[in-house]
Amino acid sequence: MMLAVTLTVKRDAFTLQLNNSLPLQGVTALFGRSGCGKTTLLRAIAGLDRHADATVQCSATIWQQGSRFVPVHQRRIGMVFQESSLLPHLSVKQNLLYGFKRLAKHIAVQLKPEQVIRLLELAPLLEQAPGQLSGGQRQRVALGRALLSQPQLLLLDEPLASLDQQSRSEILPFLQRIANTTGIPILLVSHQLDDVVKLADHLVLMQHGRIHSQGPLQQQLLQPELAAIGAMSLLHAQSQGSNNHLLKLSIGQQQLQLPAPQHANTASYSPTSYRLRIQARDVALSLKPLSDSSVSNQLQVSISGFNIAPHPAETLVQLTLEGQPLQALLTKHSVERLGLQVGQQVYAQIKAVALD
Amino acid sequence: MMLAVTLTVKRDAFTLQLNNSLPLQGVTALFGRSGCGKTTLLRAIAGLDRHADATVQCSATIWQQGSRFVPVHQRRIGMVFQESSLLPHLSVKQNLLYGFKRLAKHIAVQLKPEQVIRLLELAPLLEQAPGQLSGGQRQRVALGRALLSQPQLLLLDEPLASLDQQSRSEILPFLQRIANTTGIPILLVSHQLDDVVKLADHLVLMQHGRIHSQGPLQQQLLQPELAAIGAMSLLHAQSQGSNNHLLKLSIGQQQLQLPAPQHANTASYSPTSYRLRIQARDVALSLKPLSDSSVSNQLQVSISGFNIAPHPAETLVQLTLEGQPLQALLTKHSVERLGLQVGQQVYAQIKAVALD
Amino acid sequence: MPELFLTLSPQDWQAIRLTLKLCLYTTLILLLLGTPLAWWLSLSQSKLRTAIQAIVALPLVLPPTVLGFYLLLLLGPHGAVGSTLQQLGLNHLAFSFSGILIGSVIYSLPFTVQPLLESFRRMGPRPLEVAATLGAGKLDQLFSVVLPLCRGGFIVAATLTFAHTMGEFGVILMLGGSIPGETQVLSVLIYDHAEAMNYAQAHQLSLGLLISAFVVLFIVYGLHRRFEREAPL
Amino acid sequence: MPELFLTLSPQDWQAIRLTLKLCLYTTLILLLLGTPLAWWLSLSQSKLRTAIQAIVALPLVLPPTVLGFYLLLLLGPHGAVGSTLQQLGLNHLAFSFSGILIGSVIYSLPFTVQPLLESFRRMGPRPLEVAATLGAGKLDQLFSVVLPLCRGGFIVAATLTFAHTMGEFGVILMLGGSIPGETQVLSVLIYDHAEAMNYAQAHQLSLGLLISAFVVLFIVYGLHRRFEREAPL
Amino acid sequence: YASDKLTIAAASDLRYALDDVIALFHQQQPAAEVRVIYGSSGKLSTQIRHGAPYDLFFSADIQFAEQLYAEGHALSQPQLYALGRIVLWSPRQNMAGIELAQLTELNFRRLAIAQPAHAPYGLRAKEALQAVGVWPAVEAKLVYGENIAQTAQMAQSGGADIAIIALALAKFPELANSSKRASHGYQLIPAELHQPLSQAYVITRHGANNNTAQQFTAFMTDKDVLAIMQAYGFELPVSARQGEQE
Ligand SMILES: Nc1ncnc2c1ncn2[C@@H]1O[C@H](COP(=O)(O)OP(=O)(O)OP(=O)(O)O)[C@@H](O)[C@H]1O
Ligand SMILES: Nc1ncnc2c1ncn2[C@@H]1O[C@H](COP(=O)(O)OP(=O)(O)OP(=O)(O)O)[C@@H](O)[C@H]1O
Ligand SMILES: [Mg+2]
Ligand SMILES: [Mg+2]
Repeated sequence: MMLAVTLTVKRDAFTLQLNNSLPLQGVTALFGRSGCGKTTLLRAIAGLDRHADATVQCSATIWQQGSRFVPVHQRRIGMVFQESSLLPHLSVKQNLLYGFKRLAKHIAVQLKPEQVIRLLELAPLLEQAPGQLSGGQRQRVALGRALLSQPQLLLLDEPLASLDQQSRSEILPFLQRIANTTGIPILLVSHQLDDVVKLADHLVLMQHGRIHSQGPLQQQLLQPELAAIGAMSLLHAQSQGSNNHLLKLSIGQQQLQLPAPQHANTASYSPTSYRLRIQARDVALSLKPLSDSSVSNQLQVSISGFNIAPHPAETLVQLTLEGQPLQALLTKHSVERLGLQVGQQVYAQIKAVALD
Repeated sequence: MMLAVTLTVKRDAFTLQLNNSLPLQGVTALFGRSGCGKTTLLRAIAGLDRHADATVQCSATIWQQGSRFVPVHQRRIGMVFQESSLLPHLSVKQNLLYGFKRLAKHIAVQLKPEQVIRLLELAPLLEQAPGQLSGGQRQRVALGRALLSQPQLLLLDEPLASLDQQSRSEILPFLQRIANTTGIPILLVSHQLDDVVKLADHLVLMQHGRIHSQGPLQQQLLQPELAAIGAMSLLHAQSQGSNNHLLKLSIGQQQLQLPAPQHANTASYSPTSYRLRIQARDVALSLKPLSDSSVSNQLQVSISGFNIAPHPAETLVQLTLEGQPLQALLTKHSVERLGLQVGQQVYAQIKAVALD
Repeated sequence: MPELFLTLSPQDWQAIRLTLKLCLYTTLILLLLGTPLAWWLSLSQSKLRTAIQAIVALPLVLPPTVLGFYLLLLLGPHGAVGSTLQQLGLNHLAFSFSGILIGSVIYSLPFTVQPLLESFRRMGPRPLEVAATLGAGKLDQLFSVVLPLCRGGFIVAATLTFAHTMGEFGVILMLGGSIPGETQVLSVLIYDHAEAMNYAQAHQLSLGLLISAFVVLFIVYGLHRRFEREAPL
Repeated sequence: MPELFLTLSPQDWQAIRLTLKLCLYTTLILLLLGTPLAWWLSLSQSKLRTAIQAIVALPLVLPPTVLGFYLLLLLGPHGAVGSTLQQLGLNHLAFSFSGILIGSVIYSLPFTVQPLLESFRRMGPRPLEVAATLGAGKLDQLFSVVLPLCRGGFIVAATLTFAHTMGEFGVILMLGGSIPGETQVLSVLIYDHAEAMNYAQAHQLSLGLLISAFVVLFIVYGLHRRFEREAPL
Repeated sequence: YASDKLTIAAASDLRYALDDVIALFHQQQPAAEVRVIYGSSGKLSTQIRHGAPYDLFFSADIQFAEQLYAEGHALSQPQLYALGRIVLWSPRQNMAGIELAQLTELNFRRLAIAQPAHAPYGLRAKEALQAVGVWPAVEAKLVYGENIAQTAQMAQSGGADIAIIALALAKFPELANSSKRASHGYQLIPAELHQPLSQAYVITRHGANNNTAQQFTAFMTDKDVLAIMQAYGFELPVSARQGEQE
């Protein structure tokens, strides 16, 4: 399942040029600086702008090619616009149900209104007018509305930009679950690398109107472009059960213990594999295991290389942990002090881990 | 210099009730969940909404009291609205200069157009219409416009929400410098605790239409409400000079070494004191100093208490470092393993530090 | 007040009914014709559309009786339209209700099209884009988005059209010939009374007209305001 | 085409000049009066304002000659206004340019106020709030924000008003009496030519009127579109 | 003050005749400035009542003039100077020889007359139709013009098949030649069938001191003027005929 896009958009000082396939599976994040063309791309995919000579193919369906152009309303797309876009003459409830009520009979309802309203905490707002909502409330309604239209593809243009951390941390896993359980692919624009790493399976890096690189999140995180923002690694780990709120995980032969994730609605959801997000600056290295430290997770790794870090006093140490890439950000001073070398076996102290 | 606000706003399911003074010095952050009344408060301060029986006093000037009501345009306020608010009939340049051109003769120009345009990277956009900008570009223009009106008070309602990390990390220090050098106080709404901690001197925590607590950032960070989002500490340190891109800092008797901050425009700006932001999860504790670890900053601290952490498997350890509060997030397991007790002297390994 | 209406003659009542019918029909027809026309005008930028927008306003600049005379020529038995109708075995349209209806429609066209056009332009593309992504087709968008969002524009268009048709008599007089029950609308009747110096009757009808128009407009604008307050744009 | 205008008599030219003057003055006065009125109407929600909005539309529902008649009663030497003026040593206003100007202003008022009002309402409060935070006072906001942002509304208002004044003759004929150079505007003249069955002259003037109105409207709408394209709202 | 500028308000039916009269007057008094405003008698007299700057008022019906005089808006007694006549006219066929009473036998849809409520020619047409007893039969077929000129236009356009209009108009070339198919004979309606259409003028209060007004009223009895009136289908009243014979 791929979304194949061939597109050229020329504007005064800006050109968008693409000839790429994006995966239609799980969450694909579009990441790039302001003005690099993310919104332009989403609009072209949705069919909101019809650019000459563009081709858009969603799985087997050709949405645009030559004179063929499937109109927006037939593409079954759920879109959250970057700017507030509630229909001002409808109440929150009417906005939420606008797409839902228009569903053809034969379309199976995977996302029920009650469910979406509960999760996005929209119940107290249902009768309000869009003009009476706060910025974050508007965004939640727009997201709920897009979800309820039971789309085949979700295009989310910074859907959480004006949400507080707590709302974010509740909505993100929900989106992930939607992608996992309903199979609706999500194309997500976000400026929060945090959110992207939590959610995305695939990361598309855009730069100046082009797709600079794309690939599975774990690989993409090694891109030096991202190091500038905050180098990070992603580890896949297997669950070994949990007790006393601690989750035991294994990566190959090695073990980790982490606080178990605590979502209100995870009771029914205990996956066997986890993704661990580890910031490079949260990884320390030592030549032998440390015993009297609070750091409980120490993993044996081998040094596979040294990369330039954004800061001249630092080095990004590339590690291999049971075949998976891991990055550590150290000061050059420490690297010298410990005499680190490529191929050397060292211990990585992982202080902080984010789990999904 | 205080902003004294007495205000009651009653809406269907929401009541805002305030009787507080906010400091008019440096950056004051308004932090609170979506819908808690931040925008409502800013609008009342700006005079955009006139609520009955409200009192707003800015330093010695009464802006609203009884029948007295200074109209918005006489308050010399710079406002960045939460939603895009460029004047659609004006070009970017005209938008930027709208307030600037209306300045009375006697007002000293502290922020020059060239300076603002350069810092917000607006030069290539000057002739474009607002409708031709990306979301982030619009926000930058709105911010620049507010700055150029040489306000006496800046009200920023999530001014950086749709900006990428890089733009953010360039604009934030700029805002801080404005607050420091021009003396224009900033009231900032943000959902990014990161940004708040980088920028704010004073933190106002809002909850359900009330001010829950307020105070200097360092103290406010100990509020358990913030621990839920990510416990954090702030340390004030003195500069001891830098060499080889490494900055030497002292906190009391103790020393730290950190990669020196690298802003394009720091050449002329080398402060003698720094603020160190340290996430509680980036602090590890050990009973004695570690020698063969990459962690180079180890500080002697004493344990002043144990707090409940959001996760049941974790504990928030309260530390005192040369009289300043520091927090460490450890698993209960580690606390037990190391046998940590109140009053004990331990070594804190600080893996990651954010510097402003 | 009660006596005011007691003294209305059957002829007056007939004219009132006829006027209401004409105004209602004209307004409805113009909303039906004007909405797609204004919609089409709002979409593209071509010269042709600018020209058509200008043409729509042209009937306004001619004195009504003169316009009426030209329409009479057109709709009468020798005119293009009238003669075609006659060849089809129908009556030509001069001096008939259909005739004055056509006249009113043409004459009030700009009052419908212009406010609608402006209203559509100001709405901008976003609400329609939103509706489209939520599965609403063009027609659905018209009813579920355009109509409610441009309600103000429709109200302005409808009230201006209705009122203008109500007061207009030049075109109608020429084209309709003041036939009681068929083309003698209230404005013509009031004019006749005034010309004949039957001032009492003219005043009475005028006053009645003004009061009822006021009541209707007051209610319409009041309701519109209430809506606006409830769902501000 | 050139011959078309060669055959215009001095009287025709005089009427053309007078018409342009009347339309221009009426449009300007109405924009000056209508803008604050519409602005005021757009701001509040009170019943009084709804009533005034309804009253503004009332002149429309009366047949123009009847309206002209009432205005004659008011502005003539026996009327409240006219007699007051005479007591002040001035002339009453009937049968003067000032008189027909007042008549046109009253009669075209709704065509100015309604589109402006709608336009102001749709603009919403945000642009004004922004301008206020940037130090623009009320009047400054009017010129730097309202006028350019509601340009479409102003154009609709101005063209409808101008065209309507151009074509209107009922009020003017009654109140002004077709005095050459003073109140004999083009519409009255064309009407007169048509009545006199001087069809050649009537046709010629009508055609000239239509063509020039078309050209003006085409240019105005075309420019407006160009602006809109350059700075879409 | 005395002014040489003369403004005449005249009923529409005088349109062509009065134009010629003024032209003639102008030959004799080249310095005099005369302008004329045509309209319905009712409207013109209303305007005079409310301050219209008309010096002379030529009414299509003496009643309007008499009323003005009675109310003090006119200074002179209304002066009768001609009688109007009405004719049957059709754009389709030559009406010559067709009597009013024969209307019931003709196949037509619409008969145009001026609005009897306020137009003198309309009222006379109605009287004539009633006098010959065809009114009830034709009433449903009637369409009404605002004034006699508009009535003629209604017929001229073909919208109305027949019209009852002023003889003065029927003689006007525009109408006489308006259709190529037939030369349009008209049928004079006997004067006995209706009240006389007494054309009368008065000097208004506004024209009280206007020398030209005096000269023009005097000129109205000139025999060349009477000839013009007659040529346009007006009959001269007894008084004027006496003058003519002198
Ligand atoms: N209508 C337009 N006309 C001309 N240029 C435009 C138009 N819309 C966008 N642009 C330009 O195209 C570029 C890409 O815009 P786009 O909105 O796709 O950026 P983006 O990646 O979504 O940025 P952001 O993260 O700030 O929303 C920008 O440089 C913008 O200035
Ligand atoms: N015009 C209004 N009428 C009624 N209720 C309103 C109105 N505007 C806002 N509210 C409600 O008032 C509360 C506070 O809104 P406000 O916009 O101040 O929140 P906020 O703190 O700025 O939130 P966010 O971070 O999402 O922007 C919300 O619950 C909102 O629903
Ligand atoms: Mg964007
Ligand atoms: Mg807000």
